[in-house]
Amino acid sequence: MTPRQCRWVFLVAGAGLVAFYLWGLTALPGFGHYPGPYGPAVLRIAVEQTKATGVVSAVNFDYRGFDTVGEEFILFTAAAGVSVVLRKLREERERSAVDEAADRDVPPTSTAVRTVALLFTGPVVVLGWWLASHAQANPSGGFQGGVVLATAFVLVYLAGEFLVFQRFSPVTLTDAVEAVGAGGFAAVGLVAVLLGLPYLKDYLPLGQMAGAVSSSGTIALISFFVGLEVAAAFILITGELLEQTLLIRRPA
Amino acid sequence: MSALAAVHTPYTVPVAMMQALQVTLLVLVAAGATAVVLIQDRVRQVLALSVYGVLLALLFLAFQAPDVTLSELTVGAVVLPAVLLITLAKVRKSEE
Amino acid sequence: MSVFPFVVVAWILFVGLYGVVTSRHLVHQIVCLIVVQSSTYVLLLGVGYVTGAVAPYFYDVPVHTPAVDPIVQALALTDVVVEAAVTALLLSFAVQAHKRFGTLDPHELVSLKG
Amino acid sequence: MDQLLALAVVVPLLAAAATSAGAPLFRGHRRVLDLVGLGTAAAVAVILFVIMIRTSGHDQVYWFAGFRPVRGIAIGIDFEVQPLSAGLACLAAVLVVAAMTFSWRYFEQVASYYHALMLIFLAGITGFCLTGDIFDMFVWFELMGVAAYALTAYRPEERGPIQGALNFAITNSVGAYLSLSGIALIYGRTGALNMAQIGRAIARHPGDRLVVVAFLLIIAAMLIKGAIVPFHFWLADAHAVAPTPVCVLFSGVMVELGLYGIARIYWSMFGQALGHRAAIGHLFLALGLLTAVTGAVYCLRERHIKRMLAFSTISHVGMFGIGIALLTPLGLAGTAVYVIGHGLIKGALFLCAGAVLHRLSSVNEPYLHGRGRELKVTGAVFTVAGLALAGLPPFAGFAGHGWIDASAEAHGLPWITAIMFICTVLAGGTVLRVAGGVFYGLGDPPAEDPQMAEEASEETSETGSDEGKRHTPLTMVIPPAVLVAVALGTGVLGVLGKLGPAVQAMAVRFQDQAAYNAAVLAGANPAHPAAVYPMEPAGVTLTDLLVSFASVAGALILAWVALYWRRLPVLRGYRSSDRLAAAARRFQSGVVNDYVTWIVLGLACLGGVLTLVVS
Repeated sequence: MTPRQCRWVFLVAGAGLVAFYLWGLTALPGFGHYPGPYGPAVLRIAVEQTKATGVVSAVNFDYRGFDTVGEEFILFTAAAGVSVVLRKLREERERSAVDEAADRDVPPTSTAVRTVALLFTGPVVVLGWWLASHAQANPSGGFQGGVVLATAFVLVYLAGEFLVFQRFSPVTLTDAVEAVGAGGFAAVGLVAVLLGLPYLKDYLPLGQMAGAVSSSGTIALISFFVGLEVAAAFILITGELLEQTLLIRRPA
Repeated sequence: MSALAAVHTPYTVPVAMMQALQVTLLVLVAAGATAVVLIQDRVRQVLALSVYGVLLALLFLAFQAPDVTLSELTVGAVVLPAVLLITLAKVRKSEE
Repeated sequence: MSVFPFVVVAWILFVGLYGVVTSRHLVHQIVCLIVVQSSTYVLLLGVGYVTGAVAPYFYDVPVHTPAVDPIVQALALTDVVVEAAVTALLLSFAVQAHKRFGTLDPHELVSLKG
Repeated sequence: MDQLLALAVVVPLLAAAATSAGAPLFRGHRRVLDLVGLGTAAAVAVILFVIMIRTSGHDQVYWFAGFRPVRGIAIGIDFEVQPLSAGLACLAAVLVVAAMTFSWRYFEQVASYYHALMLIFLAGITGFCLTGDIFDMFVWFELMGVAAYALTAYRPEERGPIQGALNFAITNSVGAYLSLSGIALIYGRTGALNMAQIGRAIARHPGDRLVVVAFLLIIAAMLIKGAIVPFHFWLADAHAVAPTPVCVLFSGVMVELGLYGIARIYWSMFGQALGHRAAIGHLFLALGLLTAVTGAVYCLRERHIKRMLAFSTISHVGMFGIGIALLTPLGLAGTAVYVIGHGLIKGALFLCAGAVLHRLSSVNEPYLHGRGRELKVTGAVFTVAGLALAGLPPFAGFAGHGWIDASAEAHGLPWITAIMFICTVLAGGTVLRVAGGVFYGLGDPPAEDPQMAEEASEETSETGSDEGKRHTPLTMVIPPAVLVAVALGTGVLGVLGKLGPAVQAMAVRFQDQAAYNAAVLAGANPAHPAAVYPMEPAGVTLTDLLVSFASVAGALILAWVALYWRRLPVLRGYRSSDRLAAAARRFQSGVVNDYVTWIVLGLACLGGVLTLVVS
């Protein structure tokens, strides 16, 4: 099909499909009238059962924890795929990361950006860590914390040179951390099997105080591993793409 | 309409106010999506995507989903646009 | 108001797919794919919303206060991770495609057909 | 509660994480990685086989983290395992073992992620097959997809793999997002994600238009993954360029998983709500027929061996679709056995193509003409596999194909037999044409369409330098032979009548929504599941034998004609038509924008037809 034909066929067919979709959507029980019963059933028991006041985290890491195992491995696989696809190929050469004025790809970092970025790095690391470790209480968790942690590393890149970024996050180490994060989550669940319980069953003693880090059993532990995995995956992905942009050159 | 009535809690924002907020954000999100698709300049499109991410995050906040808001802000509004910009920097060279 | 959010969902899906079909640049196309996926977040959170209810967090709100559905929020979180993962992978393909083909126009990224 | 159910998914995931975490330690010790990968895949195969045996009496349900349903409301995620689902996953594990053995000497330098990606792919397949939760199904589907995209682009130094991976990833992602929309829709109606619970909830309100829309959207991803025409375009692009060991999994089991997904979703959720209408079956019959014929025709005119095998897969998937769309136990049982037979045989064919690529650095049929004479064992295996694909008894495909035919005839659809016969002859004949030309030098040296030859020669060796290519390593010869042998063994069991009643009983259970519901939500196992259609005899009749020998003969004649057509008086003046080739290229254009347009068009049409059928 030519692009023109493509567009016209789509406009007709797409309108038909969306009309069909809307026909179904308008049969939903109206916005704001979620009928349940899944949500209410979980809301009724979650805080009591898991000692986590953030029910979304309880769902993510406990009731539907098995989904999250798959989800972490999706991210793990994507990071692995990015490193496979962007690996340095035999005919490609790598140029030095030192800024060569003649073939400059990025404008030089200004002092202002450098200072602000450096100033932010510390707090961002702390924030990421806090988010990753408070899954059970607040709207936070390993995923958000991990992404924020990864952002801290990108700030290091903004503040200085790519080489510093690389020194802070060497690929083999990031790789290993990522695998430990994803595998750690799966292994936490496996311990339950070794104890004769169903996979991912929360086997740690629950505390009395709902919402405290130490009270929510495996949720905090899983959230920690997810944080590791997510941070490492995003650092790997960003690092591989940055390496392509800054270092890898076509064969001479 | 469903038989279920709207619930009320001591923490409920007045329903009319909440609805006005939600409708406004929904309109903005729809416009944002359209803009992201129609903008042809790559870098501007990525910036539009970042704004769209922020709008979505605000909408999710109005949908009482702070957890998703946080994820959408970090991923949709910051990390993905950043990764997209890095990619564009890589592929831009020979196009110019 | 009872269907308006779902109309917006359908619209986002439509423009997103329109973008994927008409795009002449792979990175543009990938961004449009992100838009397609964003319609699913709005739909998920839309179906789980309860008018007047609080967010499902009971740190400073008494337990058993009526709250919106936490399940769809967990699903939307998973969805966001999937989006990030697929986009990263597609972008790495785009980088290699640009090296091999010298262009990112999907109409010219053709090596095998027929 | 059988812990093996969880282990079948968790073991490969943990092994993948371990190989990746330990990558620095294994540098230079590739054999350690190979052994870990092989051992894990073999362990998963054994686990799944044991599960299949243990579930032969009754279904097994596993609630993760022990969250059992409370008053009929599922609050956790479950695995609901029946022998058919465990069997399909087991086939995948066996093919992974074969593929990993094959790659022992295949990739010259394997980046450490190869094993991790293969194991994650396997874990995704297993989770997808065993799960009883619709969103969980989506998660494993995506995991499988992401691993598959990465594996397709495993050789990014060439153009083909990158383009194939892009088309694969974009089309399948669009499908996945549509599926997710459907899941959200059905969740908005039922407030449930457990398939049994959803099925029970929607069965109470027949004629709900939301259910129709959700059904089509949810199966959209499966239709695309299952390469049903017109959602199939990505398949040939991806299968032709992925590393050969990966193709084994793509063609042997991944495409079939799309159909499995549709069947599982239909019989656990939507069957009762949609009223088990014959019209829905007919709609899918039509899609299956279209797919079978399209695949067979494209297969016949293809000269790139891996692409030819990919089109043959499309043709067979169409036939599987027909078997499922009959909605009968015998049709489903036949499809199950046919899928196993086809998966093993197609795996063997791809591995043979890989051996050819390794030795001769090409998969271009005209170029290879007569050059494969030295590859005696590979040639023999390829030929036998071609005969099996054409329906030779007693390979497993023969029994499965026969049962589908029998069930179609019992329901007054004898013309289905005729069309399936033709497609089998076309697909089998093409493979035999390649076998004759490449391995035995039969036929006239071809003078071919230059453009197609150029396209076919784009494929370069996957194994790197030419050193050590003077012979084919045993690790590349034995796996395809073993796969063919297993297909033969399964088929013998089928012909002896050992398989028929058992598989049909499994199919009856698969199709009994009430029993599925009871097993998941009440933990009960009804002893006598109710068949939607009555059981049918699954023996091998003389007619079956005659028909299959006729199709083998037809395939041989077709191959002979294709090799020697220039000498035939009727065809002497024939030139392959440029207009025909151009038309074929217009559809299979390689442009992902077109493919997505086809998907939208196809779904819009299906939506319209479904609307008419149900309302």
